[in-house]
Amino acid sequence: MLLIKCPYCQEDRPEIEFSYSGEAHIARPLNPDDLSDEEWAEYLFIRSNRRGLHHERWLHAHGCARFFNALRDTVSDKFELTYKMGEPKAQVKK
Amino acid sequence: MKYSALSLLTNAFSGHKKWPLQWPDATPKKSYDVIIVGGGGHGLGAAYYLARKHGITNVAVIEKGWLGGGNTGRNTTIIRSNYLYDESARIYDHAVDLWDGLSQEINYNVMFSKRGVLMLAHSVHDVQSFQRHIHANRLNGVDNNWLSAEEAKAFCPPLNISKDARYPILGAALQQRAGTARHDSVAWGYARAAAALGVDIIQNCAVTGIKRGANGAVEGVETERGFIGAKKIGVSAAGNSSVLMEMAGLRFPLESYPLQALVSEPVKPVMPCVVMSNSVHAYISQSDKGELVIGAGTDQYVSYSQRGALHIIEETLASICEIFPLFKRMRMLRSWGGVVDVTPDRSPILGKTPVPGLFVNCGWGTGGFKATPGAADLLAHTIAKDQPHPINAPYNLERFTGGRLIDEAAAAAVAH
Amino acid sequence: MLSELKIDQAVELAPILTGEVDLLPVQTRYSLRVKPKERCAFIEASNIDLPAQIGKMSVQYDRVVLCIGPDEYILICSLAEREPLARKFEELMGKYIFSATDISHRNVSFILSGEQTTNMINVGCPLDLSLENFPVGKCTRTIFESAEIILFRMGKTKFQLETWRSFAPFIVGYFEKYCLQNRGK
Amino acid sequence: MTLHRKPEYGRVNRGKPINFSFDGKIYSAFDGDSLASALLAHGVHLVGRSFKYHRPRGFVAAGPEEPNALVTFDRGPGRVTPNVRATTLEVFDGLVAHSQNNWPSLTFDMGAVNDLFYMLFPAGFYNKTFMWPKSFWDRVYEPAIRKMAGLGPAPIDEDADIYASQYMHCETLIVGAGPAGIAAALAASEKPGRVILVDEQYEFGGSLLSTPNMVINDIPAWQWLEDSLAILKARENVTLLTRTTVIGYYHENFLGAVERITDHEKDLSSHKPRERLYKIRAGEVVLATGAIERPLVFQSNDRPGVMLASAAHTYLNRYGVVVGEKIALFTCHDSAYEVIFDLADAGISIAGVIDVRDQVSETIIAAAKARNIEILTGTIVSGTSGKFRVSSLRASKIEDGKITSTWEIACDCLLMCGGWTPSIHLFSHSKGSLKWREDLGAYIPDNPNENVISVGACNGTFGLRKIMTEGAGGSTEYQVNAGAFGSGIIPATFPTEGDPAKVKAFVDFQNDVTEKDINLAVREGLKSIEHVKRYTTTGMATDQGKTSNLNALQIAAKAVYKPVQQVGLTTFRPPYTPTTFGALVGGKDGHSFHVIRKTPMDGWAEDHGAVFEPVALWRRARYFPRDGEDMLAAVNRECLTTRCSLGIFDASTLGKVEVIGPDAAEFMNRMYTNPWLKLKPGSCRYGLMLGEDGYIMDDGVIGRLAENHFHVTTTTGGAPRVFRMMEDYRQTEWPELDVWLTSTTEQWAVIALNGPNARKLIEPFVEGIDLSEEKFPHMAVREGRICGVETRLFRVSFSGELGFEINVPAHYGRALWETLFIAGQKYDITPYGTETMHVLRAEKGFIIVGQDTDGTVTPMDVGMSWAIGKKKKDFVGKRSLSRPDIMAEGRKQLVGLLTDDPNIVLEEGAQLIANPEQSIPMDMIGHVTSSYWSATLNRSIALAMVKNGHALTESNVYIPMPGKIYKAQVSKCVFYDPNGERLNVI
Repeated sequence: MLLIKCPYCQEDRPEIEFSYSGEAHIARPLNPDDLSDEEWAEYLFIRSNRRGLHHERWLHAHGCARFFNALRDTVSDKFELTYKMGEPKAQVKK
Repeated sequence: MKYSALSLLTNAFSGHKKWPLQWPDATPKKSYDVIIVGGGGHGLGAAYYLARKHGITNVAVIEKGWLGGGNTGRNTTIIRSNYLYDESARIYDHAVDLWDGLSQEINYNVMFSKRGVLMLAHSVHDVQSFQRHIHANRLNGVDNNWLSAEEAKAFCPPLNISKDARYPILGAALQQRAGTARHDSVAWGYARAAAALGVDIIQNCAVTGIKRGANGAVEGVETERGFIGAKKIGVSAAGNSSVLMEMAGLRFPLESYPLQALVSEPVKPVMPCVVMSNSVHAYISQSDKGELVIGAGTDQYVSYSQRGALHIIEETLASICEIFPLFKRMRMLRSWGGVVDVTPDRSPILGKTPVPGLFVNCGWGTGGFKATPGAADLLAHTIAKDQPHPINAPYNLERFTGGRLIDEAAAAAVAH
Repeated sequence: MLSELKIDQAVELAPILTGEVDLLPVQTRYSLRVKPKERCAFIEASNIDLPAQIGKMSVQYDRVVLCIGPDEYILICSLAEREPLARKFEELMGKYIFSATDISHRNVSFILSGEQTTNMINVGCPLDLSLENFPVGKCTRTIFESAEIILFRMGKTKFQLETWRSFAPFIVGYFEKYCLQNRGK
Repeated sequence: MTLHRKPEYGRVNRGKPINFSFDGKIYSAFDGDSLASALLAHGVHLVGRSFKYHRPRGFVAAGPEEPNALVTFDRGPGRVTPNVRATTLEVFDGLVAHSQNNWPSLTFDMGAVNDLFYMLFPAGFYNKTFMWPKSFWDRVYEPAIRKMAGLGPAPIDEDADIYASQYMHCETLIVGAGPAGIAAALAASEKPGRVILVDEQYEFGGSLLSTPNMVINDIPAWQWLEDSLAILKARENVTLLTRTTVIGYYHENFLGAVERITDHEKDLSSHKPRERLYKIRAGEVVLATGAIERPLVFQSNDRPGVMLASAAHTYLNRYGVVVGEKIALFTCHDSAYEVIFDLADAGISIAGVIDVRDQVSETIIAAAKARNIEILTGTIVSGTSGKFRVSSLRASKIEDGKITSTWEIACDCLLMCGGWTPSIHLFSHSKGSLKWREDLGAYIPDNPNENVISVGACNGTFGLRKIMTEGAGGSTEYQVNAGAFGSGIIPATFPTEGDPAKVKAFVDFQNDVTEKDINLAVREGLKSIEHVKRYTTTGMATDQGKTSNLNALQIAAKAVYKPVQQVGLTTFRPPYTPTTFGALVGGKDGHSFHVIRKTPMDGWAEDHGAVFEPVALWRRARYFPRDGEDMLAAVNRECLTTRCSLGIFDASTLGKVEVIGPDAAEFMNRMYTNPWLKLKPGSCRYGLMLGEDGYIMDDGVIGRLAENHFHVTTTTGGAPRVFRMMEDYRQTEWPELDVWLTSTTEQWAVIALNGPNARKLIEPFVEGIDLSEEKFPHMAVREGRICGVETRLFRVSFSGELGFEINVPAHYGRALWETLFIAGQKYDITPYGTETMHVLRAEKGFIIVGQDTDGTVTPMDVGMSWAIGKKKKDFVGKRSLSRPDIMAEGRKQLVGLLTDDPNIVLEEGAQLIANPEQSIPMDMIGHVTSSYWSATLNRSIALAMVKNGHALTESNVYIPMPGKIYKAQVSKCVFYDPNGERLNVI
């Protein structure tokens, strides 16, 4: 069971309080009707599925009930950092 | 050397010292007609069918670890084809047709056991959904029958059909022709049969890049052991498919999740068939060695770690003991994790890609093993003919743009 | 024709739980959300003490306010306060950006006490309940097995646990098992 | 006193003699014995049969690494445990155990015939045969193979015991309470912070329990142990857990540990759990898991009486049991000499020491000489004899890797020592990297992946002084009397006499894997250690290869002429030792498995004989049969009564969400397909929600209570995911909206009243709401009071009749229901359940999301384009509705179906075809989604999804069922009261 630092609660909390919510920083297009079918499919379905550092969203469902972003290594499952919704996308150190 | 009781006997007299290599470890050639990336059952099978059915023998299978070390060797070996949609029924039933007779075809006993798969219904909604499957299967010529709770118990005596259970069993769908097979043997058997037809099997050789020419078409793969040329590349790499597609500059609708499974200590025969409960998330059979083989759920997050969590195991065993209270005193011997690649509609992608010469077979999620011979055959067909077989044509990448998804799980939506 | 309707909180406590688990009578409960930049003004206007930080609680008279999210509060008080509070919220609506939802009957509350309390909660709740990590006055929403709960510590060995009505018997079932198994411990 | 017990040795409690039974025979023992030590005390070495060849087997070890001595522990019905290691089973008075895998008896086992034909069963033999004739596989071979399966008996009765689990937290978790672990615990607990020390044995001490002659800081080992444990017990920050096995090491220092609570207790108390799972989150983990002695792989090394040297040491010093009268030792490592010297000092005759090495140290030679022990260097054991117990060994002199001479040595016990294997299982679970230590011939921990350190033997550190100092983390220097631990070589394989193909030198005892099986795998090209393991099954038995893995690895490496590191290492997988399902289930059994949510009125329904059905986590009343009615009769009556007069229905499970804030209407407008901005407060509207993929996700009636306040209802099963999706959009996509969501599903009990008398019933109870048709029309919502409590009263109908949904605070739900039910008697009120609700709505053609739709259905497909706000620029899912395949011809559309024979009720899920003249596989054009007998219409009705169905009205379709084909006509979806006149009954 992972231990996740909720950026709102500022505490390490057990994974079962959280709900994984998919890749992060995929904003819903402001004007979906302007998008081609391909662009819309890209928004809906295409995911980076990164092996390595992965931007992802979590919901502290049984906690503060907030969605937040995280950068996590999908090989070691270790979190690099977590940050609040609205904060800039975390840079991946090369 | 042909395997048979006779060859076993002959070799016994010579102290088993004369058995030849099942497949030689090949040294990569400069180039091949076709390279298959991924030495699991699907990839090795594709190489075999390329050689056997299409006469293309200048083929290499490139595996980063050892053959069958990915999901082929990590799954719970359930084989069935009682799917709802025509597309699914066709592709999985094609696989079951090939399973039946595979041992004889490749002269390697893969121990396909048609012991029957029972799928349990726990609610009125489940019953409706299963009936829909059964009726559709019947008209598609796919074996699937409804059993009452009592009939289900007669078929599988350890089932608890008490009406007071948390998830009472209202009945079950039985596919008698479904069952299990010995997972490692599938990989080894295909490897041996493919090698006998001239296919090169290259282990411990990770692909690090896919080279594309000026016209965009593939030219070969970069590997830990140097560049290997090929005009056609088939990628059959399960959990690592996204990583390989990215090497060719493609982004795919895939996510990879940890999936665990476990076995109990071996005991004398107690489970005559395979039992699945989708609402309780329990998947169980007993191996020929006596171990209960149990499939667990996926962890919730994307991961390549092949490491699952304890709470998933707890939940899985609670589910098993809910349906089989008899097994509560059994003991877990071993648990392990695999990486499953899942598409948005949980159906595979099997066919051509936007890159000329690059073919893909991925997205089987938790259901890849049962499809092994079918997927292998269809991948080989698609590569050989440069166009999909009618059975795998619907499993294209374009469906995500157009919206013609093949979503079996969506049929299980619960509301009211 | 008006009649007085009987209250039914969905839970009956087995005798074995006596002294370990108590059911509170019906409370007034509000789920309060306040736009963070209006928090101070709202406190002033409402005279409701909203803690400044997630995990903190305030106690005013017999009224407890838990901060369980960045802009989310649970207010728990006696039934007598219900009418005045409802009027107050109606009055403030439109003047401040907030939401107040009556959840008095959504939850059931238990008082858990005794030397074994933290172990009993840890049967289903994964949090570290040592005094250092979960001091008196801390509150949080968390989980007990598959049931969501709100937990706050009122003393070294005293907690209040809130859960949705239909989950209460499920949680009490675990407490009963625990108390039976640890009889005489 | 038994023959084989040494009076002055051991820790067993001689003041507490007990009796137990093995295979029906009664034996004596002492409190503190393991089943193994107790049997050995009686000279019983034969204890089981091996898996494949049914060879007689005895004890190899004295701890959890035991591969052979598996027994069935029998405490009566529901308490039979197969495959229990006799070496870890604590004996109590009255214990009953049986041997396994033999028939008819342990000494005469028919299965042993396999051993004669062993040449036919090499590794992987089943891959090569049983293929012809093909039909024999299903009917003959496979059933026969399956019959052979398994070691212990399968369970017959439901487990009579209970289990428990709980979370635990600490700053330092120390695994293993041997000298290193205790030293670590003493050091760690001096500082603040919680320390948990766990050990799988019933007593702390580890190897110290077998080495009483050690002296630590001038104190005898056992005294030091007692003193140290007293110190630890006295420290408030220390928790000591014996009989507790750490089974797995998971992410972020989360470890599972199982405590055995009652298996050793004579009297079973009804309330104590048998085992408890601790789920421990630790700040730091100290692994002090020790090392396991390795067997040597030589011909007939599996004969009872052949055991690890350290085991003999433990049996002597811990249990006071001597394992033989004339004991020989076969070793390649110095450490075993301490054992043989101790045995000699105990007065046991030593048959000799066979040491593979050409030389041993002067110190050892001198010590041996002093005890008159002969050491044969450069010698191996090339075989053993004896039926059920070793009676002699064959010693062979080796020169230049070949046997030059062989002679017999009589002995009744042969000890072996092939060096030591650090127990890195848990470190390996934690995904730390390993490195190869050539001198040990073993892997040890390298880079950790968690906050963990390994100390002592599991870290490759040997010698008591070093172990303890490392355990203490350097904070304490320990002085001990022990000499150096010594060293050894790793021979892996030995030359054989005669034909190597006939040699049975066992690597994995339990799975009967021999050296030549491994060689065969490699010869056939299965060279990776994972292939070797899977092909031969080495290391896959219930001991998980604790004694065999490294021998297998080294034999394989030798066979491919590669360094061991290139052959690899099989990954260790949880659990460390087999773990009871029950412990992992903990308390999550029966009705504690998953919650069964019950509505406030559930108790009333139960009291009134309702039949329930599960819907998501809820249980709902399905119908209310009166004396002797079946479902159809009950539902017919409920339907007719409701349509004619009045029905009462519990709708509390519907999800409810309070949407409040200045931007509430805008938020609703974006989430739902319908327009919301202009809906008047006090009005309701049917809301349709799509996923972003354009498919119907949920629906429900939504009331606007005020300008900035909506009362949203959702489906029962959809409530959690709808709430989550709304929060997702609110927080992630539209943080600029000032709006909040609160789940109020459980705040309100909901009573639906349907039927022409609905208004008449509630009128007398309602206060503050004008119920007249003009003031309170269909699709309106009002707040007021009913029976003195506040209510949100909706005028809505899912039946087509005049209907009200009364929301009251949940704890009043049952009381209000009872009041209305009593008052409703004059209208012949009927309670009805979900089944009647389904029929009533189907008669009106209302869909049920999840039944008539299945996650692949758009609003257009079900004829609900009217629910889409035409002028809306955007809402969730809108863009997906214009994708090509969504707009294409040939989609399935919702229609009504009327069977030609009105008495035929179609099966839900039945498939439709257009042309009855076809064979399998048929071209299916749709399926029945809902189908009922309508008592109101006195005929069957059905809804179906049919390809291009909207264009097929009045066409015929066919429904092929087994043995017959039904014919039906496509119709509109509304079967009853198409103009909706009944809603407005005055």
